Parts: sequence; structure tokens; C-alpha cells
Amino acid sequence: MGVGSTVPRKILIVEESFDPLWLQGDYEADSMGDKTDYGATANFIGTMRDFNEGDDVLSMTLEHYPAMTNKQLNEIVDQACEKWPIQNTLIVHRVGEIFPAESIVLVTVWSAHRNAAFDGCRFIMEALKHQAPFWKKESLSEGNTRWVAENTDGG
Amino acid sequence: MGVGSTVPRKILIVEESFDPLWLQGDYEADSMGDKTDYGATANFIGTMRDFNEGDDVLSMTLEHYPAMTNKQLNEIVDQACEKWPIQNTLIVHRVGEIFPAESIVLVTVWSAHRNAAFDGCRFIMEALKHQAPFWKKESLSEGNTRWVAENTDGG
Amino acid sequence: MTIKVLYFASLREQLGRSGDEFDFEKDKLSSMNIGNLWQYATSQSSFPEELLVAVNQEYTDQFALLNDGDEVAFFPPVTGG
Amino acid sequence: MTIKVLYFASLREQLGRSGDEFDFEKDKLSSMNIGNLWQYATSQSSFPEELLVAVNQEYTDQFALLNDGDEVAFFPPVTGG
Repeated sequence: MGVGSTVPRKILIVEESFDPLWLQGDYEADSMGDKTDYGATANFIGTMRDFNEGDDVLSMTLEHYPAMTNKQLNEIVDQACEKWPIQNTLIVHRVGEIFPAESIVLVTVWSAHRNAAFDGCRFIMEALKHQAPFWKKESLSEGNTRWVAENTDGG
Repeated sequence: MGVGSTVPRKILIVEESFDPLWLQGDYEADSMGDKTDYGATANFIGTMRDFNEGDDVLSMTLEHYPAMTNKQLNEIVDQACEKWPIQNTLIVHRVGEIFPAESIVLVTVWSAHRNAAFDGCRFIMEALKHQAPFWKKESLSEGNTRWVAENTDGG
Repeated sequence: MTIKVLYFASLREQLGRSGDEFDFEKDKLSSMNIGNLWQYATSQSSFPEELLVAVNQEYTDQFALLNDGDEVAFFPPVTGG
Repeated sequence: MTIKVLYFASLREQLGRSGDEFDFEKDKLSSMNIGNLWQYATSQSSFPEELLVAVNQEYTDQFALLNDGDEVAFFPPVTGG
């Protein structure tokens, strides 16, 4: 394991609705509260939309593979920390039934420098979308359900 | 003026310490609270560090050119909105005397798509750094002051 | 020689179960790869192109070999985030 | 013909003032560009390479012409964010 695995991070899988900004502020106060050496924080929040592929979506159910989720997300953070000088990372991902306008995912990266924060946050988010074992099933307004087939690049 | 100028945004210059996450949540509740069509929110927070160029920095004083700041930031948001399908933008920038660990700047971009949110947020942040008329003067631990000479690319 | 197999999402629904637990003879296990296990477990003759597989929570492919106690997971493309 | 000139940051400190207000004859103003105004206002013979200038809050350069009522701002490289 490289230097990446020693960089602090918090990875949280939640079954209830969460407030990403509150969690970020809370975690920052806890783990960065005494630090004055980070100059850049970048985050991304994914929110449930009420439409997909032209259909109205009433709710979604997010399934995951708990043991692998945690392992994969930690490896993704390690990879990011080996690429950029990252000081801390917070990942929160929702599972279970979720409704429009609720938060699905939060990725926050703290660094001394803005390129590392921006690049690291985006890298983690893209890797999460393509590697972390989560699956979405949509409940449509017609009463049927369908599995989301694939994550697009940047969609 | 193109489509960009019609996209909602809030641009705030503040003279007191501000809580970027609280302001983002508050603005989102006000201006996006009834929306279920945005899937992606990206933000960047710039925080004052207690060192620069190898020296300890006790505080900074941020000066700006108020009439131009507002005009420039609006133009930058317009440019971003013409490049990407952005739904809303919040920019908060601190002026006056500021201390380590306090927030200097917040840029938040809301969009239906994550690429637009990431790219738009970064574009606005880089343009702000290179075009918006703000200037930083550092008070060093040796008792002297100095003007920050130039913003680096991504530093 | 125990192999635990997990199925997720649409695959779980298609198969009507979330997993299997197999007990193989040592000789049989050492002659099997993931592709063989997939055929054995699901009676599907081919390994779908888009199917993902992890052994002990790490991604691998259909040509990987098996060891006693492995947890093998089959699942469709991931769609989190 | 009035021209308002503003100086910011280190330039303001060097000059010891935050601005000037000039009243030019119409003929004089129409023969001046920003570079000439800079020389007139600061008695500096050359236009520093890194110096930025805005007329009516929009970036421009030393070759731009002036109009009655313009607000001209000179300042060093910006360092916000």
C-alpha cells in the first residue's frame, strides 16, 4: 500500500435521507477543525431527478454489495491520494428507497491546492460511478419498475 | 446578450466571516427548493491558509473594485452558462480583513448533469481568480505586510 | 471446498435468488475457473459480455481460478452515484 | 470633459492616493489614449507590462481611446479567490 492509504477519509453508506452540506460541515469541524493548512475544498452532490430517459420517475431503490462497496471506495480514495496531495476525503452514499430532490451521493476533497481538490473530487466521483457496486432501480409513474442499465460518462 | 444572462445566479460580496455550506444550503432552499430536475451540484471553497511562499501569514486584507467585481462576476457566470447547461450559480467572496481557516470564496453550480456542474464550477473559479478585481495583502508574522503578486494556475 | 456465490440487482431478480453456496471436491474446484462456476451455478452456457464479477470483493474476470472459501459475486454494470 | 481615474492595491499605495479626477479640453481628450492618460496621471513614462486597465469596469488596453465621463481604473494583477 502506498502513501494513499494513510490519508484520512470517512466513507459512509446511509439508509436514510441525509443533508450533504451538514455532513460536510460536521465532518470538517471534527477532522479539520484545528487545521489552517488547507486552502481548497471541492465537493460534488448527486441529487435524484424526477425524470430519466424521458420517463417520470417516482422513486428509486438503491441496492449495493456492502463488503465490496467499502473496499472499493477505500481503494478509489487511495488511488486519488497517490495522484494528488489530498488532505482529507468524505464520501457519503445513500442506499434504499429514495425520492426526487433527495441526495444520492456526496464526495468532498480537502487539499492545500485547488487543482488537487477539483481533480481529486472528480476522479473519485467518476471512479465511484464506474466501479462501486451500487445499482439503481427506478419506479416509474406508469407503475412499472426498471433497472438503470448503465452509468454514462459525465451524464 | 445570449442565453447565459437569463440563468439565475446570486453574487455576494461579504465583509464578515461567512459559512459557505450554510449559505449554499440557504440559497438552494430559496431558489431551488421546488425543483426536482437538477441532478448535480459542484462547489469549491477557498480557505485562508496560514502560510504562503514559505512565510507564516497572520491575516490578509482583501481589497476590491466593487462596481467592476459585480460586473465581471456576472459576465463570468454568463460565459459559463453559454458553455454548459447550468441551472443556477452562487458566488460568495469575502473582502476586508480575514484570518486563517476562514473562507475566502465559494462557487457553487447546479445542473442536470455532472459534467456541466464540475466544468462550470471550475471555469468560474479559474476566471474569478484571473479576472475579478480582488487583491490580497498579507500580514506576516515578522510584522511586515506584502501584496500577493499573482494568482498561479491551479495553485 | 466451499464457494459462496452472490447475485445482485437485475441478475438477482432474473435468477430468483441472491446467492448460492457450493461444496466442491478439491479436484473439481482446482479445475474450475469463474466462467465454469457461472455455467454451473446458472445453467447459462455463455458468460455475458457486460457481466461483472468480483472474487473476495475485488474485480476479476471469467478466467480467474478459484480457491476454497472464495466469495464470488456476479452482477450487472454498476449504476451508483 | 471629465475623466475619473481609480488606483487599486499596491498601485494605490505607491501613488499615495486612490484616484484622480481630470477635466480635459475636448480636443485634448480626443487625442489621448489610455497610455497617455497613465503618463499624464502618474508621470511614469512607460506603461508597465503587467499593469491592468479597465474603462467603465471592462478590461481594455493602453491603446483604447477615451470618452467624456469615463471611469478608468489602473491596477496590478488580480489575486482574488
